[in-house]
Amino acid sequence: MSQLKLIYFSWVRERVGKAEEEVAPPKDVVTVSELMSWLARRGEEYAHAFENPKVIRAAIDRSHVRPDTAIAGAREIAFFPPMTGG
Amino acid sequence: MSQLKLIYFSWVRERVGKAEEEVAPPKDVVTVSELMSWLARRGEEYAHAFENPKVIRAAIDRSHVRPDTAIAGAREIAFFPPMTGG
Amino acid sequence: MASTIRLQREDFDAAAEAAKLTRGRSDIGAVVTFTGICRGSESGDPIAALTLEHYPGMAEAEISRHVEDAQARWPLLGVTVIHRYGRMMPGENIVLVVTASSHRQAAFAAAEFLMDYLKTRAPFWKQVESVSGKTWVEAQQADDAAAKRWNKPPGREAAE
Amino acid sequence: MASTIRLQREDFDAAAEAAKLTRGRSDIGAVVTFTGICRGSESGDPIAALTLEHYPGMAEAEISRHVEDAQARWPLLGVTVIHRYGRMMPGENIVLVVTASSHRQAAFAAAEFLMDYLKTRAPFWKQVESVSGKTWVEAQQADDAAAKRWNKPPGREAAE
Repeated sequence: MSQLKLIYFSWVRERVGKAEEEVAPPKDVVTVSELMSWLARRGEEYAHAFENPKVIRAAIDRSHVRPDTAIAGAREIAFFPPMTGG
Repeated sequence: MSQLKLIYFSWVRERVGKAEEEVAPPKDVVTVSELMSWLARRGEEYAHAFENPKVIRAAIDRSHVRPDTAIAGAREIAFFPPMTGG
Repeated sequence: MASTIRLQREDFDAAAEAAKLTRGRSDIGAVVTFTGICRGSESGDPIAALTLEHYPGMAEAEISRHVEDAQARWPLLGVTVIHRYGRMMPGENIVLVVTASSHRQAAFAAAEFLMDYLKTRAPFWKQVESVSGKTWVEAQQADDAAAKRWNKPPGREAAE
Repeated sequence: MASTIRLQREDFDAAAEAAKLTRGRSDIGAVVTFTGICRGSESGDPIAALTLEHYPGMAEAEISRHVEDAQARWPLLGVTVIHRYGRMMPGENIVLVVTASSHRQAAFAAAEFLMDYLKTRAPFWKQVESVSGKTWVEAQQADDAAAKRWNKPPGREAAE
């Protein structure tokens, strides 16, 4: 798979230790959910950030998506906790 | 019955031809509804104002009341169409 | 709770009234203002002006009762109601309701509640002036329906 | 329909924004403004400041989608949404929603709808600073419940 831009917000960003990065996940990483599992295996900070994937929300190219959404064609995927704006 | 102050608003006032007056209805006029019937017999302008008593609202001493409310003890009774404030 | 009720001929300043409610405090998290404005047409017909008649004394008392009722229903930190009377032109302000609370649901619900009651229970009557003369505005069934929903057991408060 | 969406560090002037929506028109009968303010305490604990992080680009897009959705649901004549980001002190403004319509129900419903969605779908995250350090605010189930009511078939619009 080609390069993919990942962006992290709030405590996901704090735990991962960076605001964004470029990654190239293997081809068998098909969905958002699988991307989170793959990330969680990249190191302690990622394991901590993605330890409870059910509470993490994702957006592909700036639109909310569900965990079972395919990541094929995505340019930018963001991970963040539930939003607390307003 | 002693003197009673009546106040009229909106088209009730326009039809009656005055904003307020003092009246002394007979003792057998017990309720707001009976007061409207009694007023309707006082002349053409009153008959016109109270021709459809169902659409007329009343207040005794500045609180909304229902047509079957007794007028005993009232100092001021107002008659008006449904309100259109706000 | 800070509450202000005023009936007046003059225009009001919605922003200044909202600022008065929040000045110097840090417990308010939500302020809702409703401003009712004289439209240039009524039921499709252009109007030249609107005249609001009211029952002095009763209008203040009736609004006060509903402000107290709103305070009993929701945790409010401030309420302002200003209703104008007299003659006004299209584009002019008619009525202002400002509600302040810690949370938005209470502020929204109380403002809607007060407006629904002002429309149906406060002793005001609107007369419009148009090319065809002066006409008293008829009460709207939709306004009665809107006011009646507050008689039902509380439901929307459940979300708070 | 006139719509304005802004994300900014600076404070906003709610009154000036409301005035912009109504200036020079006579078709607007109702203006609702909601102002969200930074409270001095969160869940009972005093806070020193609030920092709002946001997802630039997505936040604007997400708010635009909801403003369009509101326009499709209600006959709106104007909408303004301003959301601040960065660090703010208790008492400072956080968010502004202004809705304008011919009638009050549409203005109220659209303002509540937009606030419910801003709370739960717009990509903003609040962090509070208190004596015990910095903490990310947790999402409230009540806010999710409030947002979900708009997924149901329209009910409140019936009163319009």
